Amino acid sequence: MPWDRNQMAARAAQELQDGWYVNLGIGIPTLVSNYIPEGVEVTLQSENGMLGMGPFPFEGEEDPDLINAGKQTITELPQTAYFDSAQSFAMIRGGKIAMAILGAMEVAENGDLANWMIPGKLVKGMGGAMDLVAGVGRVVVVMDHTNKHGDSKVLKACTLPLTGKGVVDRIITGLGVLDVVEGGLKIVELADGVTEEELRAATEATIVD
Amino acid sequence: MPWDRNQMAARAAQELQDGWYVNLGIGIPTLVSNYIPEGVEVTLQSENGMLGMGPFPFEGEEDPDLINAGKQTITELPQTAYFDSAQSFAMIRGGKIAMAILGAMEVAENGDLANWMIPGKLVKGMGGAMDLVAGVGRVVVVMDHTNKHGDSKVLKACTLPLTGKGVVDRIITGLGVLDVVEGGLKIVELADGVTEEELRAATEATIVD
Amino acid sequence: MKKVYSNAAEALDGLLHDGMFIAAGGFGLCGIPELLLDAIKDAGTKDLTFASNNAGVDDFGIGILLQTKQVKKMISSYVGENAEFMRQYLSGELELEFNPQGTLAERMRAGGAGIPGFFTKTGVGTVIAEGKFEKQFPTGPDGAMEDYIMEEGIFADLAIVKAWKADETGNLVFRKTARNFNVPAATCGKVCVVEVEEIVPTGSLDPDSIHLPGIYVHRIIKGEHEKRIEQRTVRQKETA
Amino acid sequence: MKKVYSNAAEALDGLLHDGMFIAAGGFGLCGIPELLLDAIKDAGTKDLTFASNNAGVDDFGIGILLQTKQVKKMISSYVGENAEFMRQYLSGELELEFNPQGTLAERMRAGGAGIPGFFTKTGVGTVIAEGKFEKQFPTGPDGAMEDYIMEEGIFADLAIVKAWKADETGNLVFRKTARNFNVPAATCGKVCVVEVEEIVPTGSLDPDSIHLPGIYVHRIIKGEHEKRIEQRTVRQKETA
Repeated sequence: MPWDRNQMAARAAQELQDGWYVNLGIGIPTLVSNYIPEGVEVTLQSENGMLGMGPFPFEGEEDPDLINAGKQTITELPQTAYFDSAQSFAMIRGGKIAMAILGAMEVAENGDLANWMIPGKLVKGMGGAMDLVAGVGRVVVVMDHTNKHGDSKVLKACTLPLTGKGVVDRIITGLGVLDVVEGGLKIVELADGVTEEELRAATEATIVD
Repeated sequence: MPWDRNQMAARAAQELQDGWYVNLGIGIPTLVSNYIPEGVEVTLQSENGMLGMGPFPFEGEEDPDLINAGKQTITELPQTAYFDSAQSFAMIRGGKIAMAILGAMEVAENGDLANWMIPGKLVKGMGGAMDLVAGVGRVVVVMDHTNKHGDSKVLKACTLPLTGKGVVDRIITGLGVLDVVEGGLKIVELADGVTEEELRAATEATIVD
Repeated sequence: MKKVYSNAAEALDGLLHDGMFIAAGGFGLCGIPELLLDAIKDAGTKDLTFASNNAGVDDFGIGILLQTKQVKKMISSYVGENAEFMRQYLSGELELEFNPQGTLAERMRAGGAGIPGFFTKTGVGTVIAEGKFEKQFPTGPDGAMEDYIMEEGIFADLAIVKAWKADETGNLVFRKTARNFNVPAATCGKVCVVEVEEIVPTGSLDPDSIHLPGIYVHRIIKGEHEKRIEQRTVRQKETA
Repeated sequence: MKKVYSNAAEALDGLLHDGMFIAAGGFGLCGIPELLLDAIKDAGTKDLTFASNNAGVDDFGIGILLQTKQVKKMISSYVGENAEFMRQYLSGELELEFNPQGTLAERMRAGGAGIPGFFTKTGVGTVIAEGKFEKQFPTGPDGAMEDYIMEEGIFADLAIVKAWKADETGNLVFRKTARNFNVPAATCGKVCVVEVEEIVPTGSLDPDSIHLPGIYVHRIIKGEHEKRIEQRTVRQKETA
């Protein structure tokens, strides 16, 4: 049975290493913070200007001056540091963030990523996504393997406008884990009860051994 | 009689306007702070990372963490703010400093300035001088009109390696005040008792009316 | 040299003109110069270009200037929390230039720092790179060449920002994530007007802890801020 | 993830190799990483290139590494408070690359910010511009074109800096003008090692007043600092 959202988040949390500074995108990536392994300390960056993002506040303790990049009210932690947006993206662009875990609309076998616009539909903007995928040390995508029509989101080439070219290192879907390698994607792991045939059938991209 | 060092500094201080942020070079320019006119508040920048530079400390109150760009011990003022060197030169390059008052070896009629090296002699480096003359709003040079051999330091063209090209706005020497204008230098003011003929005789640069 | 003005209209007096370019601080509705935006609405200045990460919501932030059709163009990374924005954009009344968020922040900082252009990897191989000057640098593994695009510094006519506290000389302190774009925006305007929650006597801020020195700040007002929350998210206290 | 080490030698263990490129903080003798420089001397690492605004004096700061001939090249804006420096330079033993002070600071910041090149007016028309990529931008009055030169980001193998206080996660606070080049230098190293006067418990620094977040800091030591004064200038108390 494919992994559900929480299982995907839990699997993505296994990517984290002790001492890392990490940026989590909106959606399933946000859930990753619920599954950080015992003994692994990670510091979450919020690209609007904060390291050391804490959980949501208790009711009545919301502070309009303290939000995350998704504009949600949050809290600070003992190690928290605040800074401005130029400094925030200086550290992102400068490769100081070890990993970003992001959602995607499409990923291609060469590591191309599309997650910000669908031509003809309402476009809200790329926010910090292009900076993150260009700058962080490692980009892990967490997404459903197929769209609601059953079409593969793991493609030979992206059809949507790109967020970044050749930027994805690893893809985690409901069916398993794939790495971007020379010549295509390599299966790293299958979700419990998912067969390699099922994963291959749901994947348009070239799978290499 | 030509102005002496203190009179030159006093004349340079007349260039200052209320509310200005100013950078003063080493030598005669440093003396300018002794002659700031009544009612004119200026804030001195020290390019090693400080706005609001105060006077030297009282003996025994020197702080190794508090020096100016000449590496002298200084003090802070109520309006003082500290910042790092990148920020300091961001404000210099960005034109936020209204004026720099600097010494010079040579100035040319097109505003070229040479004040950092003499080929064949020991070169210590340009420090922040190139950044200052390129970035600040207005550059005023305060220097002797001639060198110790009696040769003019106000030239048709600089002979020494430049600190900046076309950067000087006004020259204050012992003989008077000259502005860099289209076609050459214009006499703005003569030192008390100095005749225009004396100034012209001591000046190699073209003087225009 | 008096920097403190009594209200937003007075602080903007003589600074506004149709067709001008304004850099505004804030992220979402956090740390936006709400009082100065209100005053620009009242002044009726038209054909404005804004460099601002977001465009507010319909009735708060830059959104109020969209309602009155005072905005010609937005330079932003994320918009459309705002129905009127989308209506004007889709009908072609409003120009929109998307910038990656970090590129926008760095463009503001660059303009303020006298840097008219810089190279970044952000957007290489995407629509953002189209028409931009490209150059390679040996930043890859073992000095391999990598592609970069040039982005230009932003030089605005006016910067409007919101800080927490100012002293009378304009030294500013921000609070938590409300700092955001306010610092880079403040630096890239020919003139910078700031609204704060509190003006403290000069000498009462720690000189080691000033986020933006007064040299960047020309006019200051103190006012009451609504500080609206865009997405109120909470957790429950566990009951014993 | 432990960042606190017991001494400078331990903090540098495994990070040093001959021919490496080190960015160092400090201005003159103010805020220099004196303990880490001592440890590099003891380690005997050779053929070092330093990006550092100054080169210390004969027996303090980078000067001590000149005595032992461990330095191959300096990238600095102002040197020569130092007889041994000048001797080695004039005899051709030491390479020297002069950078304008602001260009050096910005090159460090750029490297740390993933910017491999930026344009500046500093040095245009001087020897500094020789061999550099030039470009015009419309930054003059009424959009007139002006000349700029491109300067490159500095990407160092190691950054060594001196701060006042650190918490256990590496958040740093500097004191007065000892901040100087320490911040930009810290950001441009692959690894950053910091010496401080005090290590405080995590949570005891004000999160709004951290000068350099711990993400930039890999190893920290606490030690006793000489903090030498280069030019002691004083004024007299007026007697009553």
